[in-house]
Amino acid sequence: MVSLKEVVNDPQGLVVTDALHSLGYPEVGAARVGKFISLEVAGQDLESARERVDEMCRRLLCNGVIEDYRFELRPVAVA
Amino acid sequence: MVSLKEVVNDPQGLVVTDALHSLGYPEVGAARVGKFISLEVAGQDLESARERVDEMCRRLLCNGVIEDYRFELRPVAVA
Amino acid sequence: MRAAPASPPTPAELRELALTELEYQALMEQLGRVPNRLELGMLGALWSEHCSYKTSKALLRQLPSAGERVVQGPGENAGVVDLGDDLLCCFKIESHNHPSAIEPVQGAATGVGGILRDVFAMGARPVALLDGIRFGDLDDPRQRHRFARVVEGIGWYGNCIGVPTVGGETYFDDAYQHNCLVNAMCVGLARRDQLVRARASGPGNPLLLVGADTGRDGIHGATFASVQLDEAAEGRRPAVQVGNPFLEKCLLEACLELTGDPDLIGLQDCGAAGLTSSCAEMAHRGGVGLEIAVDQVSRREQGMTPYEVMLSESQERMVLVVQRGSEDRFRAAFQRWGLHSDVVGRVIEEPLFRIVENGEEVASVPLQVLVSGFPERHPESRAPDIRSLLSADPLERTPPWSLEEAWLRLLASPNCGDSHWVWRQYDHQVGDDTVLGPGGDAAVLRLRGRGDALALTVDSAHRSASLNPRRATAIAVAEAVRNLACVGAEPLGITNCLNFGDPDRPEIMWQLEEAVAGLAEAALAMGIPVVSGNVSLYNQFDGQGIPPTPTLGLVGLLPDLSRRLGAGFTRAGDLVALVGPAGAGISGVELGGSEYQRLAHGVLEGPAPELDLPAEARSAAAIRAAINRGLLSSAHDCSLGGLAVTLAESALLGGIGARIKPPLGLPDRPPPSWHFGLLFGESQGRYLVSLEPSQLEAVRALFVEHGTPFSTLGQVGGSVIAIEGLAEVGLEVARSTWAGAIPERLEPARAARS
Amino acid sequence: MSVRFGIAVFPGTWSDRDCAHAVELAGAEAVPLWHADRDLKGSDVVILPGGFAYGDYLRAGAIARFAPLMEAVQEHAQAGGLVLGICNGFQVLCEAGMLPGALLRNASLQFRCQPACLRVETTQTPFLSGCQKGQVLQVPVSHGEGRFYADRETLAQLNAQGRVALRYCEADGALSWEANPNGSLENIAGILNERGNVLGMMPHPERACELLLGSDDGMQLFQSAIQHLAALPA
Ligand SMILES: Nc1ncnc2c1ncn2[C@@H]1O[C@H](COP(=O)(O)OP(=O)(O)O)[C@@H](O)[C@H]1O
Ligand SMILES: [Mg+2]
Repeated sequence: MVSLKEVVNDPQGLVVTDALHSLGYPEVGAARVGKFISLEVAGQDLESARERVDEMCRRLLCNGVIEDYRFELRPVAVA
Repeated sequence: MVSLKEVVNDPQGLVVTDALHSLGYPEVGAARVGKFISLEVAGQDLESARERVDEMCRRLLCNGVIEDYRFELRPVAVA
Repeated sequence: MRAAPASPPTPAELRELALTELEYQALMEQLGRVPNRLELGMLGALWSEHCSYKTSKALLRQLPSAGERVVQGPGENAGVVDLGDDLLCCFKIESHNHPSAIEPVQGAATGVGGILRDVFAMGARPVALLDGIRFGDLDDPRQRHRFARVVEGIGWYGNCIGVPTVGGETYFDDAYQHNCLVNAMCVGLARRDQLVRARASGPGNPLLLVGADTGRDGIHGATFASVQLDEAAEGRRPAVQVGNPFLEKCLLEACLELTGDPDLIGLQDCGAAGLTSSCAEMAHRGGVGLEIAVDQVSRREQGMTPYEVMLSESQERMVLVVQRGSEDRFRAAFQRWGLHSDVVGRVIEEPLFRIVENGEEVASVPLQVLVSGFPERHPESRAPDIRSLLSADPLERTPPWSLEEAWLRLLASPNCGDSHWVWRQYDHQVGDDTVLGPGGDAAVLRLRGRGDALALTVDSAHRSASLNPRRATAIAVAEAVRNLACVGAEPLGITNCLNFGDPDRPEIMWQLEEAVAGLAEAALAMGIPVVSGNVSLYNQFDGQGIPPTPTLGLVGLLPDLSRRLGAGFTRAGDLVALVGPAGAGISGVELGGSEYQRLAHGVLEGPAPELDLPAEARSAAAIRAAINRGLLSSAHDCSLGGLAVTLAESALLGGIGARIKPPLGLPDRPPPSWHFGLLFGESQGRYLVSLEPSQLEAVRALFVEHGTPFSTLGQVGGSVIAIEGLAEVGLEVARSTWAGAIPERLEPARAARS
Repeated sequence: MSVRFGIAVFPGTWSDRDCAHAVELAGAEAVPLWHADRDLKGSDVVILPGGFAYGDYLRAGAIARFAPLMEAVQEHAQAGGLVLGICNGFQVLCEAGMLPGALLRNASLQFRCQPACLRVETTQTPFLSGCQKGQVLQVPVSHGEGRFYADRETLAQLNAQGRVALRYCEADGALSWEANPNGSLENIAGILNERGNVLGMMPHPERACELLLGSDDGMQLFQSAIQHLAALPA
């Protein structure tokens, strides 16, 4: 999950918020729109996979100037 | 989390996969890029909030022709 | 009343604001007291190089800005020239180099957003965008990334807002590795009665702020743009601004609906230094004061201080002063476009910039001090000792390649090659007026309901600028004039963006002085006023500055649209002719600073190409006359890559070959690179034209009449591009080489597939 | 009485002026329709023009489809009225469910502004009734999200019912991957609803109405519609 930093303007989020309000969802406070990237990562122990993915985020997936990231690992059984 | 359906071609995901491979992450199988939308939803019980958010997803946030969605609710304490 | 007197700022605080000790003294003298932190922050921003032009101001005064058609010279948001029949053309070029280096997509995009606002703030509808972009070598993956992302950002903003990007310039050289250049130009049209000035007047009149809410983004962007990029700067970078072209499109339409309204007094965009500079400048120009109720400004974030609000550079905001009593009408008009606005202040009589928060004064500075109190700087300037480089003879080097190989390598260089990869990502057609888009010498836009048309081009200094900034800048003016002449257009006005390194280094100050002198000389000689511009200094990294890079935007008028011409050959059997001297310089061929020299030898040496400004003016007039009498089939000026690349481009653009003889015979005992100089030398003042054989006598007579050399060299036709006895390449090979120049380097795999 | 084209304006629309220009060149009347109104002002044809309505945020057309004007457009279409969605307008029609499928990001992941050739696949719509089947029209594209997608059944149905209106092709009408500027399934550039009165297309016919600007082939769409309406009993 890559999302714009809190202090960065999120025009997309503003428009989505407005749209939700006008569709009759006044309970929505603020929407922010980011990216959701799913990766399949092959055979490693969880710990080293975590490190590698973190590195991928820093190097490529997330633009540290304006974005923050967060990720979860979920082991998948191989068929 | 809104993501392209499995059957829909995801060129952006392919580019991310290629880029990760060339950066030295051969363990990455396939990357897919979707959207991550965070909403603040005001004061409701969890059940009705879930229904409302599901409706928002169906009506606006996700286009069922090409996308699937999934969401989680997390209660936040109000200051 | 004011609270306890402020304590004097620490040296660290002054450094943070990029204020020198000397400047602080000057400030104290004028103010007569220690400023508080808010006042100091506002002074620091307005006294920054970016806002004040304190280093370049004296130099810029040399530029000729008067002319019959000039309606507005430098000093407003954009320059304005008169197109006749009450139609005005409003244009400006500006840099967004620093932000683009930090975040290429958003930096470039917000650069486009900023220049658009400058134009519609004048009441003009933007009708065209152009861009000048420079990066390091494309073989470096980081440069590829930066380049691709900048193009994406420029395209995104312009495409979203629906203003066509019709031309520009793309250049790559190692010297721009750490400091990419991103210059954006906008051209707009307004009816005379719609022109708005950025002036406040009428004490009691309300000040409206409209558009985006104010956030913490870009605080100190102005000061940031006035210091060089180094590791430390990367650490204290301000939060990058994210552009919102959608909001800007709404702003644009709403503002244009309101121009011409008698109750609209002044309109100004919020650019660098945000509310502080836009409001202070508007008040100062109008000779009045302003009081701003900072608590009335809608914010995007909670807990913002007056300092943050006044200095925020949040994008997509405009301020306007309207007649008292009409504010609700204006607010409703904005509301219709979904735009939020607030009354955030009012005009006052005393020429003060006063900030109040919840009724209490938190800052008060005389506008005189804030806007024009800064001491002008005159840093030392010294010509570097480059005699040995200047006196080197580039023709004495042994060429590494055959003529044919050199020709193909030039066509494969992303600087000479096809830039289609760039501009096919730009919507260059929206508006339905683009008659000639990117890809030729100048873009041509029709003017509705008239027979004439606008012609636009962007050109930068010749590569010899580091050795001879004066000449290289004058060459840029001459080249821009030639580019307009090639479509048949006469220049009306220049806008310019001066991209330089750190002026506190004497050799860079010298470059700046020389370049401005060259610009002034050439503009005077060609009779073109300089109506707007922008200065970007401190394009420096680790002590290394960029080469002097003045970039010019030229706007011209094509008297008869139906006579417009392209750069490509149009039919087999036409004659090919050279207009201008067959050779130039002492030896007759010049390689100093050429693209060939860069590629073949990786050096920059030798004299810059010679330039004869009166001859340039004559030949441009001759070309225009020939085009407007319908005597030519195509016209293309000789620029980067010299005669051989020009010939190849005319052939490739027309999809038809040509065979010419060399314009000069071989001298006795030629130096080793003589032929290379003949084919690839970048001698000035030349055009390659084609014409029907039946027109030959009329054309020859016309050029004789204009005192411009003219010689036929060969004929259009076939599927080979040939310079007899020297080199020839097949049209197909040339095409794939030229077309692949950028894509092959950027996406080799994909280029192969498609 | 001249035919009246209503041209929708959403916040972020930009080819409304170009469409009005084209409509006027075709000899019809153009009236702007404001997104917040439900009023079609007596339009015979509604054009949903190109642009980036609501910034194309979330998905192109996703928010615009909820505009009050769209309710009136739906009713107009249900009553058999003509609707032409161009570029962003096509995206809006898909999002609104008035046309099947969706428009995804170009396969190149880049915005593309370039000339395109379109093969006319059917003349069973008022918008193409003046053309020949198989005719090639030169009409430019300019979009970042124009890759047409529909699931297999929908696609089969579109083909079976003759509802694919236009496909990207070579100058001679041949279909090829090279001629496809965005990676659309089966080179689809434009589709029809079941009745054939709603056409959505990514290319910009309003930019191809004057030889001065490169092509006047786009004029055929506007003129076909005008002739169709003129032939209707009053
Ligand atoms: N960054 C760019 N954006 C838009 N158009 C560009 C860009 N770079 C180059 N072009 C277009 O490509 C063509 C060739 O550019 P250039 O070689 O600089 O022309 P010239 O030598 O005549 O000045 C021009 O029509 C120019 O407008
Ligand atoms: Mg040229």
